[in-house]
Amino acid sequence: MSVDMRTYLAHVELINPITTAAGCASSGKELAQFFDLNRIGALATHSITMAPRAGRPTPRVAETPSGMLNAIGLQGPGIEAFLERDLPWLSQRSVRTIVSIAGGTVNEYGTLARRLADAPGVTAVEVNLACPNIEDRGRVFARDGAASAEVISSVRALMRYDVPVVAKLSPDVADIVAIARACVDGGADALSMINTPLGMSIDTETLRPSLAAVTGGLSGPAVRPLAVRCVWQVHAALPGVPIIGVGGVLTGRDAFELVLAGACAVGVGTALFHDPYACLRVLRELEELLQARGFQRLADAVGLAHRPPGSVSRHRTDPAPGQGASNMEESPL
Amino acid sequence: MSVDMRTYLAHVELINPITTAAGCASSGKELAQFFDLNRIGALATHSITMAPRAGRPTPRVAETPSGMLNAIGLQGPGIEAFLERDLPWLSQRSVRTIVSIAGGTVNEYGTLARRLADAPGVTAVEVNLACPNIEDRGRVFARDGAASAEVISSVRALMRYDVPVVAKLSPDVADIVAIARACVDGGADALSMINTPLGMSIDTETLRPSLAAVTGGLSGPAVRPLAVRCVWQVHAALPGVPIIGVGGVLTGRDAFELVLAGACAVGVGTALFHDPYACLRVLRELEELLQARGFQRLADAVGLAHRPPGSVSRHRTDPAPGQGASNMEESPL
Amino acid sequence: METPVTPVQVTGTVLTTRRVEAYHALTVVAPGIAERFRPGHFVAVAVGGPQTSMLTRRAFSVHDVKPDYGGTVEFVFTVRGPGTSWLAGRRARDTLDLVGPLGRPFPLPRDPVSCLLVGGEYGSATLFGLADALQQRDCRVDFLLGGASEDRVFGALRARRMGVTTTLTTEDGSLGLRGTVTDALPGVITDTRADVVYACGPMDMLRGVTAVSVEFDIPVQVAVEEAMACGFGMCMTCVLPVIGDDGVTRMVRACVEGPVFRGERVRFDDVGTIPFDALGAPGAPGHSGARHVS
Amino acid sequence: METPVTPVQVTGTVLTTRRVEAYHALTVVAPGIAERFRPGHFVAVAVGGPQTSMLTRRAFSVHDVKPDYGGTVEFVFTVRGPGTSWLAGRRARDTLDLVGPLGRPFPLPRDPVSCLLVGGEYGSATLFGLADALQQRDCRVDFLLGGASEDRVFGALRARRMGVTTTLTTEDGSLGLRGTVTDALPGVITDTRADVVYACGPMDMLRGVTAVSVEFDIPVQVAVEEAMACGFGMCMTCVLPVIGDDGVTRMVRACVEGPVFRGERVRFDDVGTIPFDALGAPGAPGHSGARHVS
Ligand SMILES: Cc1cc2nc3c(=O)[nH]c(=O)nc-3n(C[C@H](O)[C@H](O)[C@H](O)COP(=O)(O)OP(=O)(O)OC[C@H]3O[C@@H](n4cnc5c(N)ncnc54)[C@H](O)[C@@H]3O)c2cc1C
Ligand SMILES: Cc1cc2nc3c(=O)[nH]c(=O)nc-3n(C[C@H](O)[C@H](O)[C@H](O)COP(=O)(O)OP(=O)(O)OC[C@H]3O[C@@H](n4cnc5c(N)ncnc54)[C@H](O)[C@@H]3O)c2cc1C
Ligand SMILES: Cc1cc2nc3c(=O)[nH]c(=O)nc-3n(C[C@H](O)[C@H](O)[C@H](O)COP(=O)(O)O)c2cc1C
Ligand SMILES: Cc1cc2nc3c(=O)[nH]c(=O)nc-3n(C[C@H](O)[C@H](O)[C@H](O)COP(=O)(O)O)c2cc1C
Ligand code: FES
Ligand code: FES
Repeated sequence: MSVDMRTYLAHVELINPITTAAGCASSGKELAQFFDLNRIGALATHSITMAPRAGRPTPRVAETPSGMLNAIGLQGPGIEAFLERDLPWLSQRSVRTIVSIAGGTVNEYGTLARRLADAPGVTAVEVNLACPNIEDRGRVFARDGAASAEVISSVRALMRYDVPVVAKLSPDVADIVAIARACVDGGADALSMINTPLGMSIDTETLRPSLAAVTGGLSGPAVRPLAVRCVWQVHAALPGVPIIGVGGVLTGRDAFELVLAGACAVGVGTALFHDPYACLRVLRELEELLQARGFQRLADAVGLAHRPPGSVSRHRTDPAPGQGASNMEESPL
Repeated sequence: MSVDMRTYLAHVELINPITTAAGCASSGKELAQFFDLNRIGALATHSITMAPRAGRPTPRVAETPSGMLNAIGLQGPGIEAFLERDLPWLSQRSVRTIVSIAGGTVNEYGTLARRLADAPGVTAVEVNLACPNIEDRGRVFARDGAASAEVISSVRALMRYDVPVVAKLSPDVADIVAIARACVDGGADALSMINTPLGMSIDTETLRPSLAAVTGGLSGPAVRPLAVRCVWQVHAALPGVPIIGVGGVLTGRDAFELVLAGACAVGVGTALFHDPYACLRVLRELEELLQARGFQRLADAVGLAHRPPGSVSRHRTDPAPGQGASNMEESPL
Repeated sequence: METPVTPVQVTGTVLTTRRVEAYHALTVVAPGIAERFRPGHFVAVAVGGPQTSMLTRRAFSVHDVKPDYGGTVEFVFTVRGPGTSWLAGRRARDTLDLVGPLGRPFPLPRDPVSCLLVGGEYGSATLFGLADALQQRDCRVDFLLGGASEDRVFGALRARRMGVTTTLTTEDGSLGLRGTVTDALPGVITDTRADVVYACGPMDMLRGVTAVSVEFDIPVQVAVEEAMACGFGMCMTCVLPVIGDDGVTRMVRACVEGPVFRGERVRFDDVGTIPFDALGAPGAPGHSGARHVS
Repeated sequence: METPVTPVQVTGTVLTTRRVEAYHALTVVAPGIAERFRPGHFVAVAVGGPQTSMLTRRAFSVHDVKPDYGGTVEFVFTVRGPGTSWLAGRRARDTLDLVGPLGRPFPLPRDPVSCLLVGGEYGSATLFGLADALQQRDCRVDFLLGGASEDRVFGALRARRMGVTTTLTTEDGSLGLRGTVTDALPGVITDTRADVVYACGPMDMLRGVTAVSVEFDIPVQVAVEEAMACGFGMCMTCVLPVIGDDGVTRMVRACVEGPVFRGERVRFDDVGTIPFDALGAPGAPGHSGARHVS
């Protein structure tokens, strides 16, 4: 018997929990060479900015143990070209699309939301908060609860009511729960975590930083323990909020780990560079793992590791709570 | 020609930059089975607490990609037994010893410093700030500049003036430079970074957290990019402050990376569990790398990656600035 | 108790690989380890090769040492996770990085007493070196070996060759008596008039074997298996609550204070916890407020 | 330009491994890739095996495809870092995970013109498939191959067999002319009356070859090498500034828009920078304030 893999981002149903991670599947066309994008829960775009951006100079990537550093610098064609070319391409194919947006001011995020508000084919908007706030001496939004909340409420106010707004959080903060709470209070319908923590490597031949941009974001399996911890902490504190777990997912086991920690959807990023079929493989492996453990529905596994030991029933048949069951932490069992 | 590997922690000379990382060489006796501890720059003890501590329940460790999570919980015999048994054992053998201390209140750190103040054989005191402040609802000192500074100034005030006080910082903060600055303003003579960021993993067989303590500290090569970035940022902001670089060092190349970022000493932690000779091997490999690149002195490599490209002279013969040359960022060249 | 020997690190060549029922056995040329070996010792093996993502060594009891090629060490293992599955892929002439010998070996009786050696699954592997040493001291040796099924009982043949008697148990009854070694133990102790019991296997089994031995009032030495990260006493991963000579319970390291303990000293029911009366337990008088976040 | 084909992922068996001067060559059974191959394509190879810490694929030009075993692919490489050193340890019957064919292949002339193929070091590897295709179109093919020293000039023999003329250069003079291919290029263009130049090798060489070709006013196609993380257009790692048909410079991906470009379109002097006049360059009109921290 197959497992019911459906999940919800707020009220929006996804056929399964696997999404691409923002910025790791370019505009979608490249990935579509390998498989039909409708087979995954959703495709997250790279972060769309107002103007076209050439990004950072090369080298942009450095391999690190079980991970990589990147400083792409949000290269992209800008919102107009995105709306004219990339989004229609996706929406014509009915690809469920999470549009990631990035800005340098609260206003810019708002303007992006307004431009997206009447575009067809936007399944959800993900707000990439890992951008420096040029109005606050370049302090990164994601490291400041108040600034994050301001961005989210501006986006929430300007985006169509039926499109969920997802706040994408970074792990390099002292208290991820505080930031998550601020975003939810600001109107976030869901959270996505983690974005890449800031890292660096130095080339011991040239004696210079490996990346042209000096520092870069660390991704890949190396950061998975940080992602699991963030998802766990936030799900414990805010059990009703849907979480897209992202960070170091290579296999179905890894996705399952994030689900057990509290994620109702799972983003696959760096793994796509290694294996263009990673999303489908992770989906299949996750389903097999759930099946092998007697789960009938993905929803029943969300946050399950929070239950006290011994209380885990592997063969639930009772109906799960309405909203994607991400609040199972509170359910009795 | 061999490389002059001497380095300084404030005014204290170490014969070479390699130290063990706190908590990764137990009391030193175990490591001494493999080699003479006098051959490394210094041995850092596990963090010493006031009372004996049994630590956390097992499982205490989980392997993660290129790293591991640990929740040992500062198991140890307490300061009295340490002063009676472990410290004399080390000092009789003239092992340069960095005593790590951990407390739950500012007062407790102070008391530990006072107990160490007249003990012979303390080369430096390292203050492990990654402990919850029981007077501030368990908020971790290291995540709060003011609390860290308070601890450091209390320790500095009570410790013998000629014993450097090293503040050990954690990376999971929004602004490592702010914390570093607070510690230096509080009287820290040197900084050690990074302690382990908080991570977690879940056992997908038992559907429960892998560690009995649920979360644990992530160490090993996976976190090296975070360590390099922290050392880089702090060295750029505080070029005169000696830094012990710690985090994911497996090889001489890795140590060299931290040195180029600004560390004048390098701690080896998790690698010791894999290779009990890791300190000696890293030392030898680092020396070979320096030699191959024409360095005559380790000090000339400290922070070298900060120089603008092209300005790096590989064959310096001019005398370096007094204090271990960790302020080379500012020197003209 | 025996005093520990100094371990060494050796990069040895794999001499032979073989399958033994459900298990894999690897023989590695490692003279420095072989010459120091005493029964009960284990080795810690690096897995995954260069650029691996697996950092921690894997611990395996030494099954056999032989004088060939200056000294070889054999260990026997079951594939559990990625490290052991990598090991299962090693072939002759590959190299392997071992640290050993590690741990406190089995203490040997001074007099020629009757010894019952109890092994569960691959836990039996460590008992044959012990049997050798005991027989050299003119001890009588009997075996009681068990496993889930026939293919998981390790060393039945060799036991039959070495032991005065050999009793086998399987949970599914596919070999020997149906049940566990603990079930069979009282009968075997009586039959063999055992003066002392040595045991190695899963914690549950060791708990049972200890309980029975205590009932019979005969000394029991158990070699425990706790998850390890280093194997030589530095990381504090492998602790379990053990009662000291002074009656105080301490969280001691299985890798250096063990893996062999007197059975009745191990607080089996409290393994995986910090008993409230352990030295330095939270809440215990004088317990420090300090807590490391990790 | 040729349109890109759909790449596939293949776990193929290593058929043969061999050393060719300073290089290693691996032939892998990969029918899906072989059948789609056109000259200029490359493959992206996963390195390190299970549980490796190395996540990113390594890119290698396809040197040869053969119909054996349904289709094999050969690539030639030099050991640079841990990934290529792992590859150098592969033996026949090991498996290898490849994605390919990747990139835009070399455009082929419609008419039977005279083609000069210029290769530096292992860059020559990609030219032999091209030479084949050109000769099938009755083009004249000449070779100009160089390297630091004799053992680093790849494919001299095969070039001598295939080319009307073959000129070799080495920087140390150990083979052919002393100097670089760029030094020799004007003479060779003149001698061979080349109508078009194809080149593959280090960036510096491609810059030089392009400059000379432009001087001679003949078209030049270069296959560039930029550090890559995916190889199929998703990560935006491999960009370099290239002038489009509309005269606008864009940061384009070497892996999908390239690796083959018209030489004069590549802004070689600006590789590794974002030229101020590139589309979306910082400070350019309308450039967004947004900056991702990484
Ligand atoms: C003293 C001692 C002797 C042992 N002797 C044998 C033997 O002779 N044959 C045999 O098959 N196994 C033996 N084991 C168990 C063996 O160490 C584990 O099966 C093995 O480490 C699992 O590694 P893995 O990569 O397959 O599994 P994983 O679960 O991926 O291992 C991950 C991590 O957990 C540790 N770990 C997991 N399970 C155990 C365990 N049960 N014991 C110790 N560490 C563990 C590993 O060392 C590694 O660090 C022994 C363990 C100890 C402590
Ligand atoms: C289109 C293309 C074709 C190539 N063809 C060949 C070939 O036929 N033969 C050959 O020997 N080499 C070729 N290279 C270069 C080859 O990809 C690198 O030498 C190799 O990736 C180095 O891997 P490493 O693990 O040894 O080095 P490392 O430095 O450890 O590699 C670390 C990371 O950097 C990337 N990287 C490092 N150097 C390069 C580079 N020069 N180009 C691309 N990525 C790099 C790797 O992919 C990896 O992600 C080609 C590169 C490209 C882009
Ligand atoms: C090359 C690259 C580009 C990325 N671009 C973006 C981006 O545009 N917006 C964003 O929110 N996150 C971006 N990320 C972060 C990923 O979405 C993801 O949060 C992170 O990489 C962790 O997941 P992973 O380990 O699966 O890659 C990028 C990551 C990488 C590696
Ligand atoms: C098992 C273990 C125990 C540790 N105990 C301590 C400790 O007692 N005090 C401390 O300041 N840091 C402790 N640390 C952190 C290390 O000192 C070091 O900062 C960290 O592990 C990163 O370095 P590494 O990657 O080389 O291990 C411990 C780390 C590990 C893995
Ligand atoms: S395994 Fe490290 S102390 Fe025992
Ligand atoms: S290598 Fe990933 S886009 Fe080119």
